[in-house]
Amino acid sequence: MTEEEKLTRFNSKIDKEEKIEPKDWMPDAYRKTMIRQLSQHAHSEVIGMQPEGNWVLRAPSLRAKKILLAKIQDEGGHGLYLYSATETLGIDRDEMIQQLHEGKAKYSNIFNYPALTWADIGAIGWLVDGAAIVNQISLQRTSYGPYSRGMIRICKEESFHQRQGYEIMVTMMNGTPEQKQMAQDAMNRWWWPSLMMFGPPDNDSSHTKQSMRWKIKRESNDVLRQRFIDKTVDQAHFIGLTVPDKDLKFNKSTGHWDIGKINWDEFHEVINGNGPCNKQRLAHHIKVHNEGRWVREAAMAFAENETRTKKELVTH
Amino acid sequence: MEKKDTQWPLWEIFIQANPGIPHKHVGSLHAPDAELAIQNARDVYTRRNEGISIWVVEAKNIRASSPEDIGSFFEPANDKVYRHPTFYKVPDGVKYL
Amino acid sequence: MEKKDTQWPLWEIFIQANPGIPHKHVGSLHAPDAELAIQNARDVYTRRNEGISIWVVEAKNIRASSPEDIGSFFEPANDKVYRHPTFYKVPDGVKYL
Amino acid sequence: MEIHKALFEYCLRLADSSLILGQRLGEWCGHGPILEEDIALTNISLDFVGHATALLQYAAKVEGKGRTEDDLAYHRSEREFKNVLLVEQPNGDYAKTIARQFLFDTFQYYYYQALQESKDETLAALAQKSFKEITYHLRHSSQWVLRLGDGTAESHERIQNAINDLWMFTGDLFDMDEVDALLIKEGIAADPGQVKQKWNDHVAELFKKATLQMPAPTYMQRGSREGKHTEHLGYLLAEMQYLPRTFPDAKW
Repeated sequence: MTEEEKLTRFNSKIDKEEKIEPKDWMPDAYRKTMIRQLSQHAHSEVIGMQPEGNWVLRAPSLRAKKILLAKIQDEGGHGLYLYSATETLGIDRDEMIQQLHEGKAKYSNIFNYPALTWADIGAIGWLVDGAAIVNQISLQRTSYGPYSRGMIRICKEESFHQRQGYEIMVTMMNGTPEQKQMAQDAMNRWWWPSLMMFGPPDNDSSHTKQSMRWKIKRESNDVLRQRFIDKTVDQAHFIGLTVPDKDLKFNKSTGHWDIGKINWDEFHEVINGNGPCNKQRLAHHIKVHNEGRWVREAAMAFAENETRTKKELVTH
Repeated sequence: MEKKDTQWPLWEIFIQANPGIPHKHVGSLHAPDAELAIQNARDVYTRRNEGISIWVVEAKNIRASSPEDIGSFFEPANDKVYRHPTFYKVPDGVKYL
Repeated sequence: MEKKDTQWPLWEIFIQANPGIPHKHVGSLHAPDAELAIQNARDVYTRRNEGISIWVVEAKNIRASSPEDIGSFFEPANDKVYRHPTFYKVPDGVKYL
Repeated sequence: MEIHKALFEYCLRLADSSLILGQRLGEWCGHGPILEEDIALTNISLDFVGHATALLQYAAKVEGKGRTEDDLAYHRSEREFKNVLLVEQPNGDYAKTIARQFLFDTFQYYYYQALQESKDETLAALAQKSFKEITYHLRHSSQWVLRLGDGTAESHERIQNAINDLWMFTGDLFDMDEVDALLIKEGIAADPGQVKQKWNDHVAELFKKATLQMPAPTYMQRGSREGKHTEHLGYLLAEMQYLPRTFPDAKW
């Protein structure tokens, strides 16, 4: 088969909504785009463990502690599924971690904001996970098989993440005056960054067109953002939270909520490394990685030790 | 050359019937090497014309959890109900959650 | 001798959801050996009672058919006589830990 | 001392050990040496926080003053906590955490095995459920003691040091007082005396396989039954109890 025929065959599979699998022929650009997006998604899940990690040891009840532990664990697990999906494209996890540490690979900007109070844990679960879920439901139909399968598993597991976040906000809004104030404060700090999670507006997003052609990305940034806004504004009003946007208005003719201007300058600042926690998140990841090196080596040495086969492996 | 095929190693066969779905174990067969295992698997297991991708693994390379571990391995997950959305009370009337 | 730090070898993980149905590929993970691969698979892939049995295979021990030979490999099955594979049972070749 | 007072104390001892160790293991969340192990340790932490919740609920019921598991977990001070000294020791490096885990898992394995026969139905049922989780915990920590002991020179040294440092807290596991004596006579509590030899043999056997030394007999620290702890516990509680202590009338 000539390159031409392979490309035509590849494009026809995409058009027929057939999945591309690891051993299929694919254009280099498709593989590169896939590796970039998939590894960034994996890094985001793992870095995303840090802000909530701030509060797991200070969770205010045993129930809340178990829920947050289980949620952060899921994020680690989701990162692992996505690293595993990325590895089917021919890059191994060592290399992906090195790219992250050298600043060559990115992670989702939202985790460069600090989790300052317990109400932030509610806001992160409800708004940040809520935005991620809107994006990930759409990605279940992505054209690359392993990514699609990963998204299906992640969406199933993620469904409790948003509900537990909203439940915290409900509890806070039914609590003491300090709890109400803490919840509104968290809403004020997380609302706009969550909208930015969907990426720049369609007319300004370099990757979107090609990704849509290859059905890696199925819907545009603005479409997904609007879906999230329409779902979330009513949820906020329902429990007495104010959306921090004076221009917020329900548009009867379109049936959508219109919002004020997003501060894209702040978005670009944070993307370029000037957010409150950019340095801290990466430094933490590098430190933990380096501290684990001797453990990883010990386990490998044990496995490679030829005498291993003679010694009977006791389990307990 | 009638080498009894049971002297050949045992291979476990996994088939991905269509793109998009995971490989599933379909059975095992004897073959002298991977190439022939794939060929044989094609004949034995894709007779009904399913089988877009075949994985073959020598049985000795598969390690399994043992049946008597089921209690300590898998039952602890049962009581972690907070991992399921239904565990969370959301005020009725709230949509999309 | 400078040990090269790695994320450990790659293992493919297969989970059996219920007795009598085939093991299905769920994804991969990294582990230094089979014992930890099985433990890690339990923690990573059965957090929500998805399984009662785990198989692990080091990725390098899997041989896969390649799609280029799909043409010769799978098309001919169309014209073959129609026949069903036997009922699935766990093969005895699989070693339990 | 009458039985229901002894039972309340006894439940706190079992609960606090699980709670404090669950908190220590929670510190590894997002800090594991590799993602797979991060997820594994969090699972173990979840098991322990789950045990603690069930045991504190039962303790509150036995006490009969309308307290909840959260009251007991978040509104007691250091001197009122009854966890064994071993579990409050700081995580240190991964070898310290694994050594602490293995020494405690081995104890829990034989102790909860016996507790399954308790005449107290709640404790017996709880022990049966927990025993499955403890069996897995022991498998996990045993495999890691083997890998660190018989891995590289560095890992061997780190885990040997960890074992030597923690050894003086293992005696406290088998300490007994009138609460133990009374409840053992009643067939409610398991007898640490029955467990000590099995524990010692089990630990010795695995250390041998892992090319590690059993520490020489040493003066054992004790006092957890009277709420006498090490300085580490106070900092752990200050962090864990922060929110309910700061907003006492808030509901979470």
